[in-house]
Amino acid sequence: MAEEQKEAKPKKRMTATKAAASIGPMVKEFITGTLQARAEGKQKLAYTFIVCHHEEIFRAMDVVPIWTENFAGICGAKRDAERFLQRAESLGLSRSLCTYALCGIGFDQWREELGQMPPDAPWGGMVKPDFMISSGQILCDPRSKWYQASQQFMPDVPIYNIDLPYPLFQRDQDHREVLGYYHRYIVKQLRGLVAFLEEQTKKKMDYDRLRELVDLSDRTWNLIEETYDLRKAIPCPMGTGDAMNTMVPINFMMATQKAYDFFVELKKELEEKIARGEGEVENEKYRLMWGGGLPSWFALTDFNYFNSKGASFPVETTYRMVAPLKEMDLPETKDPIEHLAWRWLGYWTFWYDKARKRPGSEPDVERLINRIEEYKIDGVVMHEAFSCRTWHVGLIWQLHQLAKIYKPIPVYVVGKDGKKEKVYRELPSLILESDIIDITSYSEVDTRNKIDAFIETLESIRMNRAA
Amino acid sequence: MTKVVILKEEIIASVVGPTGPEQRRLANKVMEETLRKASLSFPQITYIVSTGYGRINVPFSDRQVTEVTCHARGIVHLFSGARTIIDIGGQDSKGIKIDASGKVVDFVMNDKCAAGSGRFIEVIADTLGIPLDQVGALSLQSSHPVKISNICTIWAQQEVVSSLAEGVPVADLLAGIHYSLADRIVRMVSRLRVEDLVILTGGGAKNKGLIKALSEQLNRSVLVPPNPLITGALGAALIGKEMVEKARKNKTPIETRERVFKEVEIL
Amino acid sequence: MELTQGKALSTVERLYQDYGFRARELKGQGEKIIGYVCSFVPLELIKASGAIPFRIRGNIFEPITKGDTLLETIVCPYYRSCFDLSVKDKYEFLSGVVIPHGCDSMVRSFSTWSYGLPYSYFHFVNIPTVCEESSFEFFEEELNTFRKSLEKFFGKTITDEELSRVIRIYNENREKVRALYELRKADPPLISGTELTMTLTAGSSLPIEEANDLFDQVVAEVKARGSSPLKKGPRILIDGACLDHIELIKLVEDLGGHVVADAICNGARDHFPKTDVTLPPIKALSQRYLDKVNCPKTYRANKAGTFEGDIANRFGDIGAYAKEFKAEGAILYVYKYCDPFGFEVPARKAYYQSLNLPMLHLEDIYSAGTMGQLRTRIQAFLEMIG
Amino acid sequence: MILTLGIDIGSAQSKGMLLGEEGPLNSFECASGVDFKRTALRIQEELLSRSGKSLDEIKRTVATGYGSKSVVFADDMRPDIVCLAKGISSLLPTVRTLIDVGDLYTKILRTDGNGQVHNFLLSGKCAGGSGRILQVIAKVLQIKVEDIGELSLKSKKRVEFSTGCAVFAESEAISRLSQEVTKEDLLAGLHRALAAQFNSLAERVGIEMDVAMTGGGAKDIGLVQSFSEIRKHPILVPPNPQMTAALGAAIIARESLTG
Ligand SMILES: Nc1ncnc2c1ncn2[C@@H]1O[C@H](COP(=O)(O)OP(=O)(O)O)[C@@H](O)[C@H]1O
Ligand SMILES: Nc1ncnc2c1ncn2[C@@H]1O[C@H](COP(=O)(O)OP(=O)(O)O)[C@@H](O)[C@H]1O
Ligand code: SF4
Ligand code: SF4
Ligand code: SF4
Repeated sequence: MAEEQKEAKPKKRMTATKAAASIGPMVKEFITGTLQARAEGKQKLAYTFIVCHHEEIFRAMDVVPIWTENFAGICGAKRDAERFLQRAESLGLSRSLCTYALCGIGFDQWREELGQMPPDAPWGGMVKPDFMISSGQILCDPRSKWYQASQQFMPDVPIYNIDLPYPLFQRDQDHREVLGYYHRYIVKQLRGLVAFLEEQTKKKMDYDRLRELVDLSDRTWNLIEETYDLRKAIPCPMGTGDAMNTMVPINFMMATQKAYDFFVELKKELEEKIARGEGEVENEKYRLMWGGGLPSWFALTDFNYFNSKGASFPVETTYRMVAPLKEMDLPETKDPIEHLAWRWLGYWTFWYDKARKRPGSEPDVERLINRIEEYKIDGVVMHEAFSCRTWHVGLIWQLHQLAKIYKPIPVYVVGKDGKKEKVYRELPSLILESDIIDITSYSEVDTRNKIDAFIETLESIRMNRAA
Repeated sequence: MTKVVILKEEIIASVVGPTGPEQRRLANKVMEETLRKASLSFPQITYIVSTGYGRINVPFSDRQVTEVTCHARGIVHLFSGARTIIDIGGQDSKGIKIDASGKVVDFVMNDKCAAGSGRFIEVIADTLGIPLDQVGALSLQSSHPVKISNICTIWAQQEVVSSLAEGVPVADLLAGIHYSLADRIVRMVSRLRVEDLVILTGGGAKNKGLIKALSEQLNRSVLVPPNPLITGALGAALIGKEMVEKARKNKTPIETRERVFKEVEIL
Repeated sequence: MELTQGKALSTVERLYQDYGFRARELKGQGEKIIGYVCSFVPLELIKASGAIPFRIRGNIFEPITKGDTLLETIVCPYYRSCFDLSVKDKYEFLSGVVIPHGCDSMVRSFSTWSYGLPYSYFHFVNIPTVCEESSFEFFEEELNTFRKSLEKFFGKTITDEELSRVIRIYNENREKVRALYELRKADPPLISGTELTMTLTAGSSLPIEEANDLFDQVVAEVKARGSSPLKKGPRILIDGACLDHIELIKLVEDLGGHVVADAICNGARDHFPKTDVTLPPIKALSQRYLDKVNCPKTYRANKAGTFEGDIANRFGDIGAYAKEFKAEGAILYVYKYCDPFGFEVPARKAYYQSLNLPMLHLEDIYSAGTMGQLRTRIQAFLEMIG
Repeated sequence: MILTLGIDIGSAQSKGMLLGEEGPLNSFECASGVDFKRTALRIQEELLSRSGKSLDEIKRTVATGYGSKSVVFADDMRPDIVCLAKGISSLLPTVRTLIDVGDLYTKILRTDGNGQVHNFLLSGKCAGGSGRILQVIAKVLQIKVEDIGELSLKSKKRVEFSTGCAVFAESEAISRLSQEVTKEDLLAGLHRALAAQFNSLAERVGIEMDVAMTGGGAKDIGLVQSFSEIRKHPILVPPNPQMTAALGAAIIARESLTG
């Protein structure tokens, strides 16, 4: 095996909020927590994925989640993913596949081969789980294939694969017609998970506790919505760079009091900043939306670079894995599992009705349009990470469609006769191309070059804007 | 490079000549020279096997066999204990896995991107104006290899030029280039689960800097045949010899082409 | 090709080369043609609605151009080619397209297809990822949704009787495909791999009855050869996903090998499993497509608790084909960016090792331009096992 | 006289444009060589001596291009995208879409005749689809880069050429030639393959008429024609297309003087 190669340590990203700065230690804490739990041996540990709406079940059963995507992201952010990616490649896995998964599989293979953590494993490493909960959902293939591939190196660790489909948006089909059987299926799948966990932990589910936890996460959802809405302020008090930190409690700490408290604090901090007129950047010139794509974890300082040019990011579509519950109109139920299933469907179909009303629209496009308006956005930035199709296919088309159906910006240009004439231009957009954790796909010079040119584009649109 | 090996029991003659745009004519030339060296006439050659990227462009060959098989054959002949072969040529690079009986059991190759082949070093050496046979030694003088951040040969070439202008010592650049190539090669061959003995062959094996970088990154020692350029041709000759012997034993006819040099006009 | 080509095989060749010409003719006669991709779309439903299912193909000789302007290049190259041809109006005769939940490439680009193409009918069929009681129930409902959507589009009820009749016709088709595969068992095979794949591909562009006739004719014509005019050579099994062209197989055969078996979507994976005619039709279809189409997309739990047991369970069918058709080597052919198959490469490698069957793994893009690079690898592999 | 200077240090060629009050005074181009700093100085000197001007008349210098960092005496550094838009708008104000075929990159941008960029895209980190491949092929064919264009127009039967690697293009070309393919047909095939790549990049940005090509690659009429065939409309090329960014830089320098 190649001698381990570490990239130069990345520079620390400056955060705009204290809350975001406090995330690092929190992540470290829950990773150390898994190591400790393994050492104590009292709780069962499970590999699992984010965005499955099943944390409440985990926590109610006292099962400790090991977030495998999170660990891969940490390796990426520490610029220490390469050696694990190479391991995976040497097993025959293509770099074109989800590099989170590759990093995880490479790590698992190494740990199992050694019988202990690979040398210098980031933050102590990812412990061997008691079982793995994968998720065959319509969201992504790697979530169903990853653990199956890892199982090659730990065949005694069982997998439970919860299937969590949701109806895809189809223009001429009302999703309400099918929600019923989707819901029945998801409920059965989640009950299957409960049964699996009961068997593994030899404990019975405490449904009262589950109900409390579901209620807690519902309240957290609403609180997150309120908190993030504050970013509509001009200047914007917190940007996407910080949100890539504050996504941690949303995605890895749901159904904990800690997550709730975190957003109470963050909300207070943002309100104070707004009262002082303090923005993410000192002199806010452009308001941008991170309109698609997971970030390059090893290059979060690019957000600082944007900031240094007067660009702030009041909103992003990425990792905001909550939506306003009160607008979802979820059926009443006392059964927490049924509620989780409705919430799951409610989340994914959130933009469907709105999209159906606007010709040529589609939920993802609709979400862009709404956010552009609500947050007064001047330009859209997207990231196309080559290894993940889930969040990165469809972006070009969304921009195309946005240009087609969303109100264009009137600008003056020099016409054929040399005189100024008014034409209409679409909202400026920038697509960055790299990866989530594979640093070999990234070039800082290139990226910054593109950012420079994009900022100039924004400036020129502003200057030529016909009043 | 075009290489010719003439084999009886042992190698009678071998010649290495450049592969230019005019491959066929060159194959002729190198062949002629080898015959001269061996004091043989063309018709005296019983059987001819061609291999390599240009194997189909050898007008007088009786049979074409891939480099994978030929290199393996040649190396096993030289090192009976070989288990992993890394061949670094100017047109591609490959890893070949051999079992205890000397059979090829798996292989990987890269012929898509020049940055994973010996060409990478050739291009950089050319840019720096350093003869190819000196780059290896020079790179060994480096105490601080620089990291080459571009993968693409052409971008790396440009990077090297800029670094040079910034005063980075040539030796450090060269060392960086060698590590960068070795890294890509090791990544590729690690799919085979590398086992000892590891033999490095092809033109890349003439480069001490590359040998060092490879063995460091593989964490193993790497052996090199005395004349690494010709192992493919040697393997081809060995395969030819076996085929003839087998045919003679089974009394089946040996089909060969006419032993004449056809001048081929390309440009 | 050293094989004689009679009337049936030259029809096959024409249908293969000018893919879709028969469908275009039928459209001219007022028939409705519905395009589909992947092995997961229950064609029986389309047929029972009165339309003709037509498998959308890519073309490895055609550079992807227009498609790239709407779809990211991180979509699997085969699927990009299908999309590219569609936006270039190669399949203008279609009335609609059905796309199943086969893989991320399909799911994530559904919007792009449904807005980028002018067809009036689009439908997405969700396929469960697991194979359990609840997923069969769900899938039956999903199939009924598909049925309703077809009924609405064509203004025609699909009766259970009609569906049962169509299921039987499709089962016949699968038997005929089996008969074609039987011709591969001789050594050297009576039918070349190129001919067989061309025949199946041609079939996927025809109404099922015409495909059935054609397959009968091909079987008769090839049987009439008596003995194989081919030279003996290594017998190869091809494993992988969507392989809808003959170039790879031709390459193997040009280099002296014979493709005698496969585990690909356009081959055994799709064409072998039959539908149980004793069950109510929708139930039977849900079982066939979810359980019997052995695709890596469908998660099958490791019941054995050991890795060996797991791979035997997941890939047993491949081993059975290898044995039945006496394969001596396997080529695992996977496209770059293909998630379902890409993640299985290490396990499949281990499986072939457990069978003692040499395997060559090729990662490829969907382009005739790479065939030169594949040539050296395949030749070396044949030398290795030969 | 108030002069401004635009310097574009490309990876292959470096270009300088000296701008007077009435318009361009002089331009100069040379190989970038190894020492970009020296090259930049040389361009400055050459332009001054050719125009009979003195250094203190240059009131502002803007550098751009791959090696812009090395122009130590420049007052400002601007992205090449921005300079290209400025340059093309002054040369051909009706141009809305520009394809710049440089040595390492191909850049596509949309502009508005005012010299403002509205959208852009760069080719990736593999030199396979950039101007360099033309040089590589010229070397194999033993012809001058300047002659590629004319020669390719003589082609009667274009071959399929897969532009993968710019370096291995050499061996692909060689093996094609030994299959009795003519130089003309080979070049035409290469042009077609490149043009197809440009087209899909351009389509992503969205093409608005008029369309122009610049950069060293635009000197290749075969390439321009090939692109025009794919697009099915004419492609404009300014005189000295490789100078566009340098001109733009000089204009930007002037504009920042006049405010
Ligand atoms: N004397 C030398 N010293 C160092 N490297 C060399 C030498 N000769 C050849 N090489 C390397 O070997 C490569 C050519 O290897 P070769 O096996 O001849 O390839 P091919 O058969 O593909 O032409 C060159 O690209 C270069 O990197
Ligand atoms: N007459 C020509 N015909 C074809 N290509 C040319 C010609 N002149 C220059 N080129 C190509 O243009 C490229 C240089 O373009 P240029 O715009 O100067 O690039 P850069 O600014 O990136 O150095 C070279 O790679 C060369 O191959
Ligand atoms: S959503 Fe993307 S990044 Fe996340 S696991 Fe799936 S493929 Fe990987
Ligand atoms: S080859 Fe793989 S990724 Fe492509 S369409 Fe088929 S299953 Fe999907
Ligand atoms: S990256 Fe560079 S060396 Fe590699 S294929 Fe592309 S042009 Fe060739």
